[in-house]
Amino acid sequence: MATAAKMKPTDYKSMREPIWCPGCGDFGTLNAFYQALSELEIEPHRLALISGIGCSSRLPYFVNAYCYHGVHGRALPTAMGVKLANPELTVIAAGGDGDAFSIGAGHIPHTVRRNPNITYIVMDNQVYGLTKGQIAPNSPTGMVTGTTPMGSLEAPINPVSMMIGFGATFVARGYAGNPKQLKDLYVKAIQHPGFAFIDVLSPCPTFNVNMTYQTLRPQVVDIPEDHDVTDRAAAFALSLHSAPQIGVFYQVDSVPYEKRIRDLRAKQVEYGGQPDLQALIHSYR
Amino acid sequence: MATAAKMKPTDYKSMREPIWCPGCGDFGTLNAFYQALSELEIEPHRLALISGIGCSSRLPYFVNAYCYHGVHGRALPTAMGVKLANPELTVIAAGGDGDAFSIGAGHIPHTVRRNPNITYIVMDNQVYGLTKGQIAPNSPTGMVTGTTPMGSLEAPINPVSMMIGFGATFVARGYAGNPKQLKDLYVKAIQHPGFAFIDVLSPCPTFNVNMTYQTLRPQVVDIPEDHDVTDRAAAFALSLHSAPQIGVFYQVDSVPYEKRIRDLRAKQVEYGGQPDLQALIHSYR
Amino acid sequence: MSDSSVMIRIGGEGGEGVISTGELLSKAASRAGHSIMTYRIFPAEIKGGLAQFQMRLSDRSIRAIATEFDHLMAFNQEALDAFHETVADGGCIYYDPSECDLEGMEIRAETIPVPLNEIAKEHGGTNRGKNMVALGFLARIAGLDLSVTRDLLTEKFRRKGEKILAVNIACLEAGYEVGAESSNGRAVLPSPPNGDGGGENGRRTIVISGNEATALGAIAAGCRYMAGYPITPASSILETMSRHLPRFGGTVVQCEDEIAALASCLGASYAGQKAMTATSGPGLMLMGELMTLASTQELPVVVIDVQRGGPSTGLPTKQEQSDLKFAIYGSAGEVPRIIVAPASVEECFHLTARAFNLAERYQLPVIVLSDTSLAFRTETIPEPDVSQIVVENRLQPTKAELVGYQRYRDTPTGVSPVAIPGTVGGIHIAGGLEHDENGSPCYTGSNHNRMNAKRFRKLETLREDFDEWVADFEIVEDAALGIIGWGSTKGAIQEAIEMAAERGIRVSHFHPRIVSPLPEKRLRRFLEESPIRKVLVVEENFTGQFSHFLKAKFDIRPVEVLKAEGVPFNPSEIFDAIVKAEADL
Amino acid sequence: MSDSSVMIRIGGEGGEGVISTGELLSKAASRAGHSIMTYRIFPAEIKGGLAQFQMRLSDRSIRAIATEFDHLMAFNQEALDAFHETVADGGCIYYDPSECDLEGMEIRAETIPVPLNEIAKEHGGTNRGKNMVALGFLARIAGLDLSVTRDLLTEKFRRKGEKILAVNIACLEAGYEVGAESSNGRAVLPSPPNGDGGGENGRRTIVISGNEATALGAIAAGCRYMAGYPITPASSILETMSRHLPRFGGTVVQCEDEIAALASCLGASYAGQKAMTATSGPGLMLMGELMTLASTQELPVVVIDVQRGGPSTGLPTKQEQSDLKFAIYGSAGEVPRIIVAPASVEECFHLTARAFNLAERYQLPVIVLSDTSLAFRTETIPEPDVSQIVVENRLQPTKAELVGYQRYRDTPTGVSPVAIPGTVGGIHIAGGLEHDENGSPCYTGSNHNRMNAKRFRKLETLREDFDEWVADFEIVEDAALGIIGWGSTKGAIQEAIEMAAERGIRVSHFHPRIVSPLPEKRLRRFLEESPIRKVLVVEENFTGQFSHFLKAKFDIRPVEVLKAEGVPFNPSEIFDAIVKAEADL
Ligand SMILES: Cc1ncc(C[n+]2csc(CCOP(=O)(O)OP(=O)(O)O)c2C)c(N)n1
Ligand SMILES: Cc1ncc(C[n+]2csc(CCOP(=O)(O)OP(=O)(O)O)c2C)c(N)n1
Ligand code: SF4
Ligand code: SF4
Ligand SMILES: [Mg+2]
Ligand SMILES: [Mg+2]
Repeated sequence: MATAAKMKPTDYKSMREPIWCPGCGDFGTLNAFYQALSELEIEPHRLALISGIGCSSRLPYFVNAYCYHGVHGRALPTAMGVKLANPELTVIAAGGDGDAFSIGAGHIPHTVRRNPNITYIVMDNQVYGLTKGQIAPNSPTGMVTGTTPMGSLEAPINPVSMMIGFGATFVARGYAGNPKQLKDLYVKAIQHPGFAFIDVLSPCPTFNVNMTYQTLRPQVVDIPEDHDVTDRAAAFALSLHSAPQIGVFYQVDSVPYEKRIRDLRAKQVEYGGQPDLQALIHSYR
Repeated sequence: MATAAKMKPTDYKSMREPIWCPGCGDFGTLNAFYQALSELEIEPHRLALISGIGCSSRLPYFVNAYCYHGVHGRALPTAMGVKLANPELTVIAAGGDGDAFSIGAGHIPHTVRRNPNITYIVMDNQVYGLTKGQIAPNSPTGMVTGTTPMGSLEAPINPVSMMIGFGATFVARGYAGNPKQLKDLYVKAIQHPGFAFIDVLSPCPTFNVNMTYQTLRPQVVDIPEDHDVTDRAAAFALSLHSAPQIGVFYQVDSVPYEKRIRDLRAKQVEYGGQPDLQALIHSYR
Repeated sequence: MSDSSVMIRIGGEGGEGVISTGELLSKAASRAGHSIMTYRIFPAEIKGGLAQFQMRLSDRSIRAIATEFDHLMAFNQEALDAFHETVADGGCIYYDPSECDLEGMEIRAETIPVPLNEIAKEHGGTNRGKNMVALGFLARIAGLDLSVTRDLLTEKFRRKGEKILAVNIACLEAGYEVGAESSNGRAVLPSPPNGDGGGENGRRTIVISGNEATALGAIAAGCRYMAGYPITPASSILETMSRHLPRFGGTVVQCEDEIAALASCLGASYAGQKAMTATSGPGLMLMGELMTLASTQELPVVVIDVQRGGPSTGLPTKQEQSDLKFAIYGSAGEVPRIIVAPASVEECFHLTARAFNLAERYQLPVIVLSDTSLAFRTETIPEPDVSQIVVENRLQPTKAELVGYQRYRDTPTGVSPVAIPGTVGGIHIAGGLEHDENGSPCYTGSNHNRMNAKRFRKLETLREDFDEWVADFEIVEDAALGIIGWGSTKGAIQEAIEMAAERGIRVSHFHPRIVSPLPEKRLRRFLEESPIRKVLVVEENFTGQFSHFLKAKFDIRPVEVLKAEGVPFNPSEIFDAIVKAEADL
Repeated sequence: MSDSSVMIRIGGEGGEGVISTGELLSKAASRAGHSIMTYRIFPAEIKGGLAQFQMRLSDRSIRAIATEFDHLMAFNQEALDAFHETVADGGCIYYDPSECDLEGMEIRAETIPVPLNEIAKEHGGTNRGKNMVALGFLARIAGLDLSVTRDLLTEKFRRKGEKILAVNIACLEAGYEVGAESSNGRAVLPSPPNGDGGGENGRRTIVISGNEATALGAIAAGCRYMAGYPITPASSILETMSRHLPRFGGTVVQCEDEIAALASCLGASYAGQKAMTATSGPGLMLMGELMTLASTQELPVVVIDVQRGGPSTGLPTKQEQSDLKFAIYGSAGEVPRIIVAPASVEECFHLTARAFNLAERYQLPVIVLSDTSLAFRTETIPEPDVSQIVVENRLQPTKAELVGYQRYRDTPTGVSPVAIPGTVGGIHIAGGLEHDENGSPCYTGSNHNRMNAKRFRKLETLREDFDEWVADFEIVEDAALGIIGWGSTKGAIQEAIEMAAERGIRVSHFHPRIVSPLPEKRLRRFLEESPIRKVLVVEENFTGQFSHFLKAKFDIRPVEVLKAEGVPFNPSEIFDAIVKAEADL
């Protein structure tokens, strides 16, 4: 994977300038991402970035890579298709909490149980940014937005508990205000041989005054050093804490889907013989 | 809710005969359901049954109630609409594992976090019955079916862990081969003031030889009496056991969605005045 | 632009109050008895930056927007740079000298400095004060009475306390005074014909956007359940409903996606409530399967589709009328639906209300094809009188019909009485499998034929019931040209026809309210009774969608006047097409 | 039915081997050089119960099914009760006397007892043995050589061991012997013209279902990624691909729903692979949004839609051609697509392969409109020769084009070279927002016009490229009548035309392979060059969908010959329509 000349973080910038509002957490998210790519020395033409729709889903536009900006909520199955079609590529899906947990919610457990080697970055601002401020599935109960003028009535999703409930093999939370740690989490996630999920706290100062750098800074805490990342029940319990913990909650060994598919192909050849299409057709005599 | 004359289980039979294969677990599921309805003395015209598509989703046809047989995977949002439109009705959604956890997966976390007072019965046969035998999301890895001739490559969903991960307020598992307990679970679920989920092990002898009454009988165990149903982390740990446990995993108090909506209405009146449409229109002067 | 109207543009930093200044000014003008139409063009990105507001004021009724301005108020340099070229010859630019530097700029229009910041500070105001100065200034430029604007402010700021109100009024008055100095002789509007427009007597009007009107129309028709998923340009319908519906005893749910939204509406409708959802193209496509279910189950439901620029995510904040073919033909398998298309903000209210009646009467999904241009613009419209709104409810079984009740009874109209859950004796199953009259699955050919016929017969019944109302049309005597349009293009077409009339070209105009099923009888009369030799079909899409459906039904081969550029037709573009068609006759 | 064909029906308990008996018999007949066509009608419910198999055998090629039978083999009473009335005059019923009781039944046809169980037991066989007896019996009835059938069994049971094979062969031979006794003089087929059909020399044929042929055609075209979600009647495409594709280095994924299936296909296509999914109406509707995205991103992908009876869940196991309008018009916003419709099992193979070529060449989604009648029936078809299959791949940029690479370059054909991820210098973004040639979002009117024109231009290019191939047509000299059909109705139309010819009525026939974009030039020639005075459009739906599109484009007002009864046209129904149209001329 290493290139001849070492890639600098700025080499991963595309020619397009981010269109986010000043102060948007996605800037921090993006910068940490550049850093991680550079540290991993991923060649841009072997990197595929897949996203849905939302402010955060614009991230691929700003990265020097093969990019795919699809429709709302379908980043995961798309990314899986890319990975299975060409396992040589480093495949990363990125998007917002609405894209991921609302309209895209149905795809998550299935991506988890297939476990393809892709990394999923969710920029979690607890609000719909692009559509100008409505509740997201992870907005706290009572939050006032355009669609909840008297406060929302629903309990928020806890993305981390949910992922551990699904049995994901890598679950972490990062924070756009801690770019160094965030970079490290990206590196670990991309290196994880399977589906890796990172929930990134990434404030939307324009539409969510409840979750800003100011409110987050005193709240976030690192996951205790003695937490056993291979203990699923412990990881689940940890995810229920009220203060947002950042770091890796859970990580276990896993065989990625594309590897299991490769093995299946070999098994079919063993069982059914070398591929010969004419012979296959002829067998329908 | 009580009727003048006590309703017998057979009073809940509709004029249509079940079309299931001989030996299908859904018969047991249905019978226990009749029993529960009779025990709760629910009036048929105040009962609404909502389903999707699948062998199991045909269940409403055989019940003397207002029924709705929609499209594949949308039973939950439909049932929510029914309940919110008429909270007087007892609303029950029913269907198969494919309908629920595959195409319908995206609706589950959101129904959970809204928590309307509806009961969701999933007839879990670990296979797609109606389409003649393909893997379901909860089929064990390695299962051989029409679409997985060399065995499936995916890890199964654990419906109970998933529901606890989402934060559902009532989570249970029943077994079509234990109709008495199953009836009790139905009764508890329907009485629970919020969203109640029951995973019912309901064998498909036609397409799934791995999970039959024969294989299940020696495996199923009752949830230990000393299990604290209000301890979410413990319920989660319990759900990870390999032997299928039956009983209530988790139940906590909850305020149903329709009640919170009622309160919201009162709050809006308090804030915005008595409803007067002409005045509202006039305010756009 | 005709002389009697004035175009004003305001530009500045997003969040600086440009929009609220514009909104207050337009309300004041409306209360003074003018007609107004305002509109906004958003970027597809969120990014702060430039905000702008445009409005047209007139003493006559306004039917379309215009693209050249008589007055520009620039709060900052960016607005000045971006917009000075849109000011017409003889127009005027006002700018805050503390924010703008004209040095080196080539500006055709006259420029007048207005020290907004300075005046505001003098009167104790800060940022909002500045907007009030601008408001006062522009009110004077537009020739409005100070008192109307002052009353409006008083209403608006009453809740905020005496002090804030006083400062704002002071700024307003100061701005008005400066305006008086700058306005001598300049494009001031004549006095409106109904100066008492906003008052308790005379013509009552409101200023409202298409999306707000849609929401209120729904409430007026008895809608008590709305579920939706945010999407530009439809979100504000969901937001408006959230603000008001619960107070009227209703329920609003922001769902996890469009599929859940429509599914829950169908559940609510099954339970007896009037339900609706609102979306745009991408969401509408996700609803295809459930729309088809609704037709098969014969459930009333209203789906508002606020069209935007496609294809796919396309031009998400821009204008296009390109969802028509999907609305009509977006079902695998064959089901009837009804599609209506409001032609103005006023129709957004009334046609949405009618959509509920149609849905209830025929037990079908009704799609309301609104669009971006209607959604975001505000207009002066006659205040709808709630007591005049007709509200229909679905046919319910009589006692006799509840004996051996048949949910899908095959009737001469195609409509069968439907029992609401909770009704004793009305138990039935609403299903998407082909069923017999009892609702039991039935797959015979004869039953399928019968049920198809029953379902589609409802559209025939509709044609009979609504023959008078399905379309607006104006047959001009001896006109050799006829224009057929649909939806929001109506105003521009009317203005174009007026322009043509001034040149002596006569043009008839047909504008259906129900675009599907096609109003065949009416349209045939339009085509056959009048001596039209050439038909122009005007629509804002690339492929000529309505034209396609007309060609399939009628022996016409129309001239297709199409525009798919993200912005509505300018009347002059349609006028040009008329002139060309007339020359080719 | 013409004399040279024989219709056989087998009925019995589900799981008893009715289907496998029928499949073996049809294979044997095919190997003997006959043409066969088999079909099944499933109940929509799973429930065990009655299973049945129907086949038509002929020494000439077969194009349509028939509904009256010459021979019925009833394994049990249920089958006898259900089917005895479908046996034609002069036909014959065979039944197992140990299972059936004829007492009190009114049966028109001749009845012959065949003690299947008894004979099987005599020769050491149990349940499967009974099927072999029936197979042997029917093989003799059909006039097949014993050796062909024996060879087939040997191939099939070789793996199961000597002993099982011997028992089965013994049962087969015993059945054959009994058949010899019963068959004297009865409707036995003449010897086939190419007795060596299945051998290594002569005409090589295979017996295959439409769905299997679709799957193999895809593999032949280079498809290496399939994702799908089970749905009747499309599931067996996914199943066939699962069985074979991995061996060819491909990937098959059963997804969580149709949306995920198509999304992952688009991902795979973006990564450079040929990808497809297969579904039916309800699933196709869920794919609408992503189909529109694919057209906007210009990604090749093939979507097989095996149509079934609608609307909604409708008649899920039955025949209907009612997804056409959705396939063509199922997008909000405006995008080009290509729709092809195979007319036979053979075309399921070849047209699916061509669909991939079209998708690759024009970088568009291609929908293959198959249907239930094609999906489930098996047919004798010439064995496709893999070496003759043309395989096309998408246009990739040259080295020079990779300098300042523009993904969406506006070209004369509308097609732009596309770089596959992994290509140095080809980095780009594939997006659903309107974009400029570089793929950057761009919302100007001029760019939108340009990109719309570019995308739709590909359809013009297609019309030029494929003018010769878009349709099959047969112009009969001096025919005053013309029939236009599409998809699986072709065979029935051809038989009806032959029946008409025998009566002296001449009819021309146009049957497009590409149903959208319409093959305008060809169709115009068909309509204008020949002296056709009346056009009949034949299709299996309720509303006349293809007819609608024809009417919008051409100045014809056809007679619509429609059937929506869950089963395909019988040639005689079309013949009747021809006779009536001729009388009305
Ligand atoms: C099918 C569909 N429905 C709705 C939308 C409108 N939409 C665009 S982005 C978005 C949500 C944005 O929220 P999130 O994913 O959290 O991203 P953020 O903008 O907050 O980064 C919505 C609802 C759409 N584009 N497509
Ligand atoms: C949109 C759509 N996709 C696919 C189908 C086909 N289909 C019907 S039922 C079913 C799954 C059945 O499995 P499950 O829900 O587990 O029910 P079971 O038959 O096992 O009780 C599928 C895939 C459909 N009806 N609609
Ligand atoms: S709206 Fe919020 S999420 Fe979107 S760019 Fe602005 S700050 Fe970021
Ligand atoms: S196929 Fe399976 S699930 Fe369906 S009715 Fe038969 S046994 Fe039950
Ligand atoms: Mg967000
Ligand atoms: Mg199942």
